[in-house]
Amino acid sequence: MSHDKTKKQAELIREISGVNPYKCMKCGKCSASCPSFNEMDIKPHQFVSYVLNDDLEALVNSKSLWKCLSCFACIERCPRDVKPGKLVDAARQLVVRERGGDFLSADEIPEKLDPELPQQLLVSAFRRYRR
Amino acid sequence: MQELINRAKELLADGTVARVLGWREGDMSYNPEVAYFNSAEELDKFVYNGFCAANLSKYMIEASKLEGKTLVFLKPCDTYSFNQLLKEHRVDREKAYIIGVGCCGKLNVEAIKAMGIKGIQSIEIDDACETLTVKTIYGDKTVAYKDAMLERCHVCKGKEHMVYDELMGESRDTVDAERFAEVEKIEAMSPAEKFAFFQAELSKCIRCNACRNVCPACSCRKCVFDSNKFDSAQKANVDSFEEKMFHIIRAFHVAGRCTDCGECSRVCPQGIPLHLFNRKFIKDINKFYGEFKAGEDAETKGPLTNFTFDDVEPCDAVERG
Amino acid sequence: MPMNEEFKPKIVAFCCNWCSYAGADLAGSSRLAYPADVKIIRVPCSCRVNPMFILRAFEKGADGVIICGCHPGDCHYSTGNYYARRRMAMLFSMLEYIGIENGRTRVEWVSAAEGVKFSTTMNEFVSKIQSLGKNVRLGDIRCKN
Amino acid sequence: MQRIGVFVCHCGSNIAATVDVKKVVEIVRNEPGVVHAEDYQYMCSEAGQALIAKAIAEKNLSGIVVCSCSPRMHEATFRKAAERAGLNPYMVEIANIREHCSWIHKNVEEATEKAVILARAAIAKVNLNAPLKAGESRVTKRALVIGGGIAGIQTALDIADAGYEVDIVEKTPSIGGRMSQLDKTFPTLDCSACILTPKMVEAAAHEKITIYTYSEVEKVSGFVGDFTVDIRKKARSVDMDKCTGCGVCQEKCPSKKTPSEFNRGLGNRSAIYTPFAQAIPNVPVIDRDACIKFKTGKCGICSKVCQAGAIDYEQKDEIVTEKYGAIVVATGFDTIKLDKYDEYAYNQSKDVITSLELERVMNAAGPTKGHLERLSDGKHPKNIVFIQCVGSRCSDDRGKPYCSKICCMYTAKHAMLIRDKYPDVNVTVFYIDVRTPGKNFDEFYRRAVEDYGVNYIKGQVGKVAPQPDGSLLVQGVDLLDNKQILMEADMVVLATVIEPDPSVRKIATMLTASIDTNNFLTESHAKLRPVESPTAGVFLSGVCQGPKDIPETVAQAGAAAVKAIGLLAKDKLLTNPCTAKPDELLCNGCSACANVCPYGAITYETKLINDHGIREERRVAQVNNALCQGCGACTVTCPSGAMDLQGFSNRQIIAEVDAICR
Amino acid sequence: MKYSYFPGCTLKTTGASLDRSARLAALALGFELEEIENWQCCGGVYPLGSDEIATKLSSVRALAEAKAKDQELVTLCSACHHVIKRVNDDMKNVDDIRTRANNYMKLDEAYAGETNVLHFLEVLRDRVGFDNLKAKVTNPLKGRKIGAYYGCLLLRPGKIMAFDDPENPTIIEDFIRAIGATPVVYPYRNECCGGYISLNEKDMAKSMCKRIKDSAEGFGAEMLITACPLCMYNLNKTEGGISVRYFTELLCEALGITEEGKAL
Repeated sequence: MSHDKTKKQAELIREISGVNPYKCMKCGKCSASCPSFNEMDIKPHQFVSYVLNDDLEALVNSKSLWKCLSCFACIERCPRDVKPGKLVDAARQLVVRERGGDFLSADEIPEKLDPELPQQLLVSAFRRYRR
Repeated sequence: MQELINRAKELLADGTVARVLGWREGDMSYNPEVAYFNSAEELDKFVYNGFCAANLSKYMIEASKLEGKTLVFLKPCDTYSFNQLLKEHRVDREKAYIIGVGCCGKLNVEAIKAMGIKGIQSIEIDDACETLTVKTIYGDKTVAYKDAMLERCHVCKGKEHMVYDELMGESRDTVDAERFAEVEKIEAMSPAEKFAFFQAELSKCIRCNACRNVCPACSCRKCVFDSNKFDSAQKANVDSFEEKMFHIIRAFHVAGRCTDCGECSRVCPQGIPLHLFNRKFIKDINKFYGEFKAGEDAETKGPLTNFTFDDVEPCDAVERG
Repeated sequence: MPMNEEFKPKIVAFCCNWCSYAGADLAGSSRLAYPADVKIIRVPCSCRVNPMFILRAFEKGADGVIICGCHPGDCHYSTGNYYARRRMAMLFSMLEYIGIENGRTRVEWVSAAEGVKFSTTMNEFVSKIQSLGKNVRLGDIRCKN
Repeated sequence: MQRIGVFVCHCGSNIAATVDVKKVVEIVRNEPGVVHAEDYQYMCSEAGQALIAKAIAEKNLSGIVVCSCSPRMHEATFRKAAERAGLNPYMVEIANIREHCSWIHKNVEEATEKAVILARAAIAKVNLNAPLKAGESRVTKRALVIGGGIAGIQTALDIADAGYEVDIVEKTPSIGGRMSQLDKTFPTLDCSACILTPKMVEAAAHEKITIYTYSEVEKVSGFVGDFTVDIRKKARSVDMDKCTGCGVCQEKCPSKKTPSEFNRGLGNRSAIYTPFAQAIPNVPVIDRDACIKFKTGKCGICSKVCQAGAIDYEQKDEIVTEKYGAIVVATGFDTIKLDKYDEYAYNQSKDVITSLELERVMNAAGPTKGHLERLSDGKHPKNIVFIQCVGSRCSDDRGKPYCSKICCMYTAKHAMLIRDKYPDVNVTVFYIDVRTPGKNFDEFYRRAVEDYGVNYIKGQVGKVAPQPDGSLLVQGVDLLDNKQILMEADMVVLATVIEPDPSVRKIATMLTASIDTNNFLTESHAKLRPVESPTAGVFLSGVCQGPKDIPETVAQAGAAAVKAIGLLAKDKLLTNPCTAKPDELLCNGCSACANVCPYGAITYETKLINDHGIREERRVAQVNNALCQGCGACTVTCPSGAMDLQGFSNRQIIAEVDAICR
Repeated sequence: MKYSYFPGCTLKTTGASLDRSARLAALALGFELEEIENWQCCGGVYPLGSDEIATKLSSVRALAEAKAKDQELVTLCSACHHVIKRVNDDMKNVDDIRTRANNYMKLDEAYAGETNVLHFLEVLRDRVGFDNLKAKVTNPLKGRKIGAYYGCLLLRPGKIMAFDDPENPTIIEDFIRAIGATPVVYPYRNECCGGYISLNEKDMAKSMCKRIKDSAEGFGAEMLITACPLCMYNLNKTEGGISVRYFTELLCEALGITEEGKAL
């Protein structure tokens, strides 16, 4: 990724998310609250730094994007109104918009289904994992 | 009308009031004049009809200085002015006995003249206040009551009296126009059009001070334009500051206090629509600081002697105004 | 009047003693330039500014009038600027209503620490007045036409 | 016509380099009223001032204009110089040709022209100046201290030691405040009561100090030097004079189920109570909401057991009105309610407590007699977790945006005390930053880590989950290790944000003292006048002004006392002569001016007015010159122009406008 | 009393019993759920991106229809409730979203967040009232110890959902008391069940659900109740432990709607 493009993407992330990463005081309460913490390669409190440092390459390639449960615990408990969860979603948006790249392809899905699986799961996953 | 006279006589007779403030016949039937009545005999000259438009509340400033109570007849809209004067300690409630009189809308002879009716000798009003018979040297003409009403009655504030001792007579709804329509029309103009409009109107002003004299809000003991309080070393000349800015400052001084009684426009011999200044301020006040009716009560702080922490900024007021 | 290079606007700035006048002092001691067209009158508080003063300035040939006071909430007299804010909102709205270009009047809150803001504001205001040209209308409101 | 002298300063080259001062002198010489004009290198110097004095004497000047630096710099200097030369100081005006001219313009021609115009405006103004005389107001030699904590006590002691009468008003039944609830104090670990109690006793015994406990300030009027204050003495239901403080009533009182305020609700007290053993005065109060006698009419045991006959169920609130010259606010703080922070399970578990509650737990007079034990089951804890910044540094609406300042230090203290007394207990502290500026403070914190083995983890806690076995599972993060941590704890202690005592809002309103968005009282100047409120005669002591620890509070209390003493030492106060002045002949009596006056300086009087031969009773405005601060808000509300401001009159300002627009 | 009702996709399929029991209970309590015509799926998750418009339109459509009927809009599924409530908040407070959504929708009358969105539980609390509900219970579930499982979507973000205290909610506990049972409070009632992650990371979801179930059981709960079909699925997929029911099923039971109760 070229430097300019990265800069632009970082701005885009800030815009899509509506998050001001400068408000973060690195308290770590997001990471302390996150149920997916152990599954993530980039931890919730680190998202902010990646955006601030315009290091989007790492962020969009991070598996963390697909581990976030959108449970909003980080958003609810963040004392600085930074809302790391919003950054994750914005990064996710960036990926799906940019590459049209889905995290799961249509072919992979049937094997994961079971008859009791609620519709709600599918639409949610559909929206989170692809566009 | 007769019941007003009878009641006034009663109140005079039992000593409740020392005098009566009302209207008596003037030089023309459509020109009744404001008068004091001190006795039952004098009251025989009392009239009350569609042409009795004058707002008597301002007279109560002087009447409050007299011995004893004065009986005053106030129309619903006049009571707002009375309350406002009460708030400003200009009138004494104890010195007033207020009969709130009904109002069917007040008439404007200029409106009749504007219909092209000339040589008016007298005007008769039917009991239902529906039609006027205008007797002219060219014969009788019929005019619908509504078409001859004052501008202010088309945007009437309502039939309720805000302050009174007793009520007499019925009022009727006369509203058939948007109160702020004219203001909005001007607001929509380009700056050049606005300027041309007001320049044309204000150029007619002859500084007769009729507007100032009739206005219940403009009741300073001495008008700032007559004193030297703001003057510098040079004395006023023909096109001095006062001359030019009189109407803007006058509107500003009554802003938040003006009850929109419309007397200024009614009495202007040049027909300048002076209420358009006051109404603009009323519209702005309502919009920026919340609905406010001056004179609705005698306690609430006026909008310009009040504030909130997040009031509109002047630059935004202009953009949105 | 047509715009030309020679137009030197007359601009009156009313500054409250506690914040904005000090802000102007700070602009001065920080050498933050703004056009010499701006002349400052010191008043104790923005609430001391009477609409009469503003109209008087225009009548005497001013091309722009700006009022500067403490930020809302910071008034030395606690509440003065809140009243000023309402009064000026009303007055400016009226001036616009009668066709006076609204850029000729302005209110700006400038604290004693905002030398930069003071200078920027004055630069902006002067260039705004430059673009509006000489003030004709306010001196002319009641001319016979 | 005035006889005006104009003095143009070069200010070295500060002015002279860009303003042609000679030219300015030549032009202003011809202005109306000007009879003298000259320039000089440094007008503010002794020699410059001598020039002014000489001109005043020789040319019989009635007014002077100094074209120099900002009036904020040297107006006072030139006024004094004029006064020494026999001129009224208010006949001096300054044209600011340095900050507003020479320093910001480069073009000499432009700058000179502007300097001339500024000089003209000042000349035009001086032409209309009138001599003004500062008024005088008296000073009542008595101070009021609102709040009887360590801040209030120290302030009162210092003022009283200087020989002035002081009254302390304290809303609870005893003085002592938050400090009386603390167990030990950092950084020296003295016992709090051991150092506070003597001060409380000293205050109570001081002949110049009167203490009103269980009392509140009800109403304040007046102004600097001359405040009138109503104090409500709430009905104690116990006669202060008769009570001997034997304590039998409290022992025998059958209503013992009211949570003790002093113990932060961790223990109970009786309905008739003194908050703590060392309370001053040692006279109990009946809590009428809890008292059986007041609720049902039956009981009266305390009255029966009181040998002194001090119980008085009929006692009523009493209003005491007193005059003061100075008022010191020392209303202190409280911790916020934690009901919005239940991720820490404060409402779910008795073993999750605030630090202030821990103070009571550690205190020998507290609910556990000083034994460290879990409040749920009385067991000795093995693992204690401290969580810092609970509600501090929050920009959301749950907490407060500021740092509470004291928590890092008291947590280090708690951790150290626990490790010292109970070496078997593991102590972990989750922190965002450890902030320990202050003498011996960082050393103190390092001791906790190095000597006492307290485990400091940089990171926050996301959740405290009570477990079925009664333990607490703490889910946090170690940011330095980048690991999420699950840790079992037996107790969790929350360093809860402090906030100004809620009573301060009402008090600030009564005093017209300003308050910031966090309800801390605003100081007059953040650096140079930190203990003075912008409202003259009101001073700030302790946490009501901002978070601070005990040493800082005591230092500030002393500073506030000095400021108050400085005021009380004066016999008279000079008032600002630039005050509003009504023209009674023009006054409509409409009250618009009084409505906008922030100082309540305008009142109305009905008096006989002789208006050009017409004599009548009129309602006219009167201005109290001691109260008026000269903002001018009233002048603009007055449609007739009856109200004017001395020193900044309508005509003076109009003259300046005219001069500038000429 | 009639409410507009947005059932959502899952309540038409695997979550049918939630839908059915709620409607029956509503009738018994004297109000009616009038299904929005032609409702479209809410999308399951609220699109957090501030420039996302298209994905919000189905909610706007339902909201506008409720507004046209002058009814409050009731939801049952936590996901639908979350999405619709937040979109409604956007329409009320975010100028840009409102303008753009209205431009897309071309409704007869622009929609600006006028509709009040209620969860079925809120109807019980704020419209029916738990006291009134208690009075109507014919078969109080005495002695049953029930844990409330809130999950994330109903509670967070607290300011917008304005449903209950996000860290210390009480509404389901109050509900449990109203139907005569005993609520069991346990710390993980507002922690995530794993949500849609269970599609791809079954183990992760399972471990999260196990923690929830174990904790509730440890505090003495014999059963969990939830309002969310996805929570229900994830909790049920996690073998062992206590059973999970929809809160409406217990409501029917308590109201004595036995015939249908058996069918459930």
